[in-house]
Amino acid sequence: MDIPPDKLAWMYTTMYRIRRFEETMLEQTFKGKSMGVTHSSDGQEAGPTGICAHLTDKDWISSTHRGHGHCIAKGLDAKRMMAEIFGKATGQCKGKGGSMHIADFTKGMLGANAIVGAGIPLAVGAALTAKYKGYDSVGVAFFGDGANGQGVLHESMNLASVWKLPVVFACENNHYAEATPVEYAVAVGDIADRAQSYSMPGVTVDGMDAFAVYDAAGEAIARARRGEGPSLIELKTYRYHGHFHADEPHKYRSKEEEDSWHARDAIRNFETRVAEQALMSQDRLTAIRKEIDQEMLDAVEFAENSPMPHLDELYSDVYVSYSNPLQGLR
Amino acid sequence: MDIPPDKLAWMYTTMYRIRRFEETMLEQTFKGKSMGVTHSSDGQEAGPTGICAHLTDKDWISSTHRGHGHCIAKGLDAKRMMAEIFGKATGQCKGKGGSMHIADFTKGMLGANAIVGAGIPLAVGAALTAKYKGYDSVGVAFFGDGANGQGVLHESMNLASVWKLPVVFACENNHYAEATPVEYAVAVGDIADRAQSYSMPGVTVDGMDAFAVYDAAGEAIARARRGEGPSLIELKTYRYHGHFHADEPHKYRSKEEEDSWHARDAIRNFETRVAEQALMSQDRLTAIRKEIDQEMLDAVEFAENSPMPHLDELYSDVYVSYSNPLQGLR
Amino acid sequence: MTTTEAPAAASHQPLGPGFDVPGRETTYRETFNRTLRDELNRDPDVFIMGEDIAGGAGRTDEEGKPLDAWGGPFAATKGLIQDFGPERIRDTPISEAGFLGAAVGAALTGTRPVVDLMYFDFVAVAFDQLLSNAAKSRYMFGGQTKVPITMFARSGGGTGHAAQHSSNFYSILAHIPGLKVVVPSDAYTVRGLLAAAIRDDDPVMVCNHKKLINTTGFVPDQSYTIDIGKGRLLREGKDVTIVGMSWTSPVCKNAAEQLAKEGIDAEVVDLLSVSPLDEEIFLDSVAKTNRIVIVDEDTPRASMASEVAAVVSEKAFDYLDAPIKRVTGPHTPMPYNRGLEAAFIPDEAAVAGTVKNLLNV
Amino acid sequence: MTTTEAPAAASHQPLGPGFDVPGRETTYRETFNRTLRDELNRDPDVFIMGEDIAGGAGRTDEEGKPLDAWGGPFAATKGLIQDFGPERIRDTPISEAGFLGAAVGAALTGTRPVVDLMYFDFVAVAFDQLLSNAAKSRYMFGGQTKVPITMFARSGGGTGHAAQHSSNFYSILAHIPGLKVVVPSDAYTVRGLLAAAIRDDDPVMVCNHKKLINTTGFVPDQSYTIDIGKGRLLREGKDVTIVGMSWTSPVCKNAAEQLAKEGIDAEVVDLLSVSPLDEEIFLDSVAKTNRIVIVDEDTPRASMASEVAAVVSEKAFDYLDAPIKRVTGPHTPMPYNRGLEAAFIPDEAAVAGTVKNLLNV
Ligand SMILES: Cc1ncc(C[n+]2csc(CCOP(=O)(O)OP(=O)(O)O)c2C)c(N)n1
Ligand SMILES: Cc1ncc(C[n+]2csc(CCOP(=O)(O)OP(=O)(O)O)c2C)c(N)n1
Ligand SMILES: [Mg+2]
Ligand SMILES: [Mg+2]
Repeated sequence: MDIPPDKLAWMYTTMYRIRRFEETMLEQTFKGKSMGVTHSSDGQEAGPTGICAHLTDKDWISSTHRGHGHCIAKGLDAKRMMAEIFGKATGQCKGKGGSMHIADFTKGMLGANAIVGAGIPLAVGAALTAKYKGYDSVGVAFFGDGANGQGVLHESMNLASVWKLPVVFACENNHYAEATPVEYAVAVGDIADRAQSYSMPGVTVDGMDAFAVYDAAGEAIARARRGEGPSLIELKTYRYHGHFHADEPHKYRSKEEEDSWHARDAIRNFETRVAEQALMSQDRLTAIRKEIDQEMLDAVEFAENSPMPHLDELYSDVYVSYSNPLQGLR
Repeated sequence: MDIPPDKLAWMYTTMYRIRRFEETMLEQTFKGKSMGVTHSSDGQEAGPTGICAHLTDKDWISSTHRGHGHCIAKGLDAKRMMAEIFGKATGQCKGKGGSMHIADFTKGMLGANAIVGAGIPLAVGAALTAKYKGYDSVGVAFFGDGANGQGVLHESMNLASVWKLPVVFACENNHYAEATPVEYAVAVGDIADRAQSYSMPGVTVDGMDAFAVYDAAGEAIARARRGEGPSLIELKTYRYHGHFHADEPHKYRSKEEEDSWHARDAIRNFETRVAEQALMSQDRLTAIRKEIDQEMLDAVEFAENSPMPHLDELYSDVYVSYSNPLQGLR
Repeated sequence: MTTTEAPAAASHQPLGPGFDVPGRETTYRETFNRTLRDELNRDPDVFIMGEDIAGGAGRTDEEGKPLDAWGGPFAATKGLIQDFGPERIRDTPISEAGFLGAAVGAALTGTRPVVDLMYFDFVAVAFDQLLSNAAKSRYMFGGQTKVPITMFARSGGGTGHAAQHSSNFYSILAHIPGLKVVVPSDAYTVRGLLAAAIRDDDPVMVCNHKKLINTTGFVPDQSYTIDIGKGRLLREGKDVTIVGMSWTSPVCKNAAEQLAKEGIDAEVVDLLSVSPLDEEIFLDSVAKTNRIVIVDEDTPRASMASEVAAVVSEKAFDYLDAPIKRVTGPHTPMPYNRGLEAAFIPDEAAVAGTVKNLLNV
Repeated sequence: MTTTEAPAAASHQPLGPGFDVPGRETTYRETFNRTLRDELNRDPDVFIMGEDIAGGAGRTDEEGKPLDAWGGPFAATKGLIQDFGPERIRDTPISEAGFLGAAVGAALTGTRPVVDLMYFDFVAVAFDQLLSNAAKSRYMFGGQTKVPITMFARSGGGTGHAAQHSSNFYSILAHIPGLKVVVPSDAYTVRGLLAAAIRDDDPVMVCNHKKLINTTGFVPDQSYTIDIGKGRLLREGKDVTIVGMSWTSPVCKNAAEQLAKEGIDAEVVDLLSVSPLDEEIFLDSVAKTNRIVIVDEDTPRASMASEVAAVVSEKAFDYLDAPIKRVTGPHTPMPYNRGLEAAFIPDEAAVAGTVKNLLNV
């Protein structure tokens, strides 16, 4: 597919924003600014970007513990994301969710989810809303290779197919679940092959190539919008860092393996391609990078200077219909 | 495969025993003798029979709410099964389990299971014991077409494949889960095709033909015993009665459909085949039937005349290490 | 005020048995079905999903209407597909986690799903979706969203369904912040509570005890709701408070009537909701009677009976003249045999006996 | 005798802090690992399964040994695969229901699986297998079989893991007949209870509070077990009984020491097991002190705090001089922000304050 110039710029901005957000976030985590574990998605930028390029705020995504990239690609504000990780009142979830629960319902982002696989049926449900209400919205479920072990994925794909729902199952196969290689845990050649068990199209895509992802996602999403039902896309990709901030990945994967993926870096790939095909100027790329670099400084500053939530926040937001009294049972 | 004469007789005996057990059981249920719901498996005799023909007491099976046929094929005593359904102290589970929980651990029968899909991983675990202990035992998980909706099936097949366990997944596709047709709920052409998602062989078999089942099961079980891992067998079959004793199946399926399956009745099929190929004499068949008819009369008499469990049984068997005191919290 | 109590909003329950409004004796079963119908008519965002809630899904009967082959578990949804069609009455594959999760996703995005989980035991299959998504989304996302889903399922023993089809663990659900759990005890209350649940913006579980489903009671013609988090008095009395919930509420009422013949004047509280919990109603009662017996069919440890006892022992301690008594099932799974099953479930004799022991008569 | 109490077998716990036996200060983490090692050595039927309990499964390190790339969640299984090999240290795909079910099947057929469920929250994903198969098989099959499996998982807050990784719902598990649930509170007790769990023929859940894992305490060199169902006194006192469990036990102990400085002599009970529950130890204590405060990090409704209160209000009512107090987390999910999280978890100040209120000082 031809990608319109605006969209191209958006894609570069988005990938670079994800990259820089994750780098900044890790840096801040190591400085002790995060209040909990963080999972960086850097290396995996092309997937969420190529997919969300086809979505608007009226479409919905569900996500995982490694959700920052999905959030950014869905248009969330880096400031409020960073503030959330810092546990601040200005955070996306008032500091009550943290890195693993960032959500923005105004953007159709149904939340990162820290239970592996548990976010998947939420996207199916969003697609059900779309169908039920006659919207042309779609739902996209992001999940990792490790989530392929979970029964709820199977149930979600079967249900989506039975009800012919407008949903895309986007498996980010970064080849590891914690330290467990996908070849060990997932008893099939290509994950995309499992699509046939649900009579839906399945395709394996180079997850380091935003153009390839854009094409595959475009087809799947168009199909969903046409009312033809769900699809499965497997994105072969790689996380550049450890499973979580303190993980040392060299205990289970080699430097050579890492290098081979870095050699196919999604952002560099994209830069080369737009240069070769004269799709974007170097100046434009540089300007975007500069802008994002500043955005990250601003995000950290915003997060840093934001207030902590009031202690009363402990008790609010449990129910819609009543507030929880203050003091627990003490 | 050639079936040895003894095995042939066993198969006929078993199928006929299942048929007569279910007929008798339903009759007794309608007389009010069962203390709960019962699910008849008549019509489906060839599956459990053709599979269990390859098993001994050292092999293990797990089962479902529709488990009587599995029990009988695995060698359980009709008397104690009937007594269990009658809720008697002499029942297989002392009257504490009922129709949906008949088990006999001395026969490798790990129990009927009333949660759809929940029995499946038990057979995987049994296969793990076999592998761990170096036995040449296998585990067989029986489940229905409806259980294909459940995630735990997916998890079990994936796990069995990852660990290369000696287990056979035996799906009895009787075309309905309660009133829901398999075509509605299972989003794949043939259920057996899902095997490829787990890199295991999958085969669809005529579940009304004990010979065909015998062949397919023989291969899968031999493969398991050779240490080559799991297989999936789909048995296309039909339940002659409603989902449970009080269900009226004509609300969701036609007389013609029923007739077409009755025309392929597993027992009649078998009789014709052994007659045509002169494998068993009419006299032998008649003698077997007579014996089983009497066995069922005996089973009912046994169940009828057995005592109720002592009320203290309410509190026993919760833990191995201590008995529960008598009176609850009253 | 306690942690978990709803604000003391005025409770409007002007209708019901004893009230002078048009109505008729109706079965719980029929009332449930009618309430679903009312709510489907009332709000186009409401739809129902579950296994065999129509059955034979996607096919049509001789008149070309959607086939209603099963009528739903316990006939709850009987006939609905014919009037509301397969988009609003959605048969699911057997996959409780998947379809409950989908219901949560639908609720997060603007609809109001009602989920039939069939037997209460099957909540366990979908437990993570209930706990981690339905109950927690609002809080962990900082109040950005709501999860207006209603779940219902049949609980309890008494029908020979044995260990895996007789669960009653509403205490497990009441333990979970973010969920609401109601335990209607007759046709009148299931109508008001189910309607309230469907209109509520929080996730609510409605527990339908199997032994209640065929009971009959007075039900007003016009639609009404009962406040979630409010109990009711089934009988006023001064000698002892007896607390029931779900099936044990009529058991307590009958026991109290028996006791009345023996000169013991018991007050009977029907909890109706276990989360939020109407602490006031039983605390007020104990302040009057100075004695309490709590009757819960569920197993005892960390049960709703325990919770009521804990609340009373903290907040009405000074009124208590005697130990707090729990009458519950034993710490065992549900047995199959009818006699054992009957011995499991608290009955009138057990309740009356406990009360008499407590009063030393 | 109560429903749920183990028979009053003599409890042999001759070893431990204060006892004159060889031993050393060891972390909880290291002690846990060592206990697994002991039990693997002791019984060839014992094996361990879980996600990334080795990691990088099936590959070998430079010396040709199985690769121990992850060392297990919280280093519980660190190094084990190198000594016991991949048949006994089995990495699983992420499929808690499937592999817990497989463990139950393995236990039913003659082995003794130990299952690492990683975070306590993930119990929810496998809940049906735990409830319907692990806990019920023995009963519903009439005592024909046993289910000797041990599960362990990390519970509780305090580490910024937020709503979906900080669960503490041992009360939900204690509610389930057929399961046993232990809540060790230090390195010494986790050794004895984990060993006892693995040797027990019933399914046992071992709850490891995250905040305990890096604590250090005296641990005897020789192997020992602690009876499941027995609590211990952490401090003797006469003015008030404070009951703790898991992480709140050291909190209670510290609070008691603070209170001692203010002239209040508190007795501290550490439950150690929540099912079976050692009722005697806290009933005896209340008989002496006439006052009780129960401290539970979990959310309050139908919690273990409620259960202890209910038992006391029934069986030690005549000894009580004051209301029973619960100090628990609030009825909310666990928040992420450190300050909110700290406010959620009962601390020494909250315990001491509650005790002083109760004593009117
Ligand atoms: C139900 C559940 N089990 C286990 C975990 C612990 N866990 C968190 S992330 C993870 C690995 C997930 O791997 P994958 O799906 O490939 O995602 P990735 O981390 O590679 O993005 C595991 C096991 C969890 N959070 N939830
Ligand atoms: C988890 C769960 N969900 C729903 C049910 C109710 N139920 C019992 S049997 C059944 C249909 C099962 O269909 P299938 O697997 O095809 O087996 P069959 O009855 O045809 O033998 C259903 C939905 C259940 N027992 N367990
Ligand atoms: Mg991965
Ligand atoms: Mg079927």
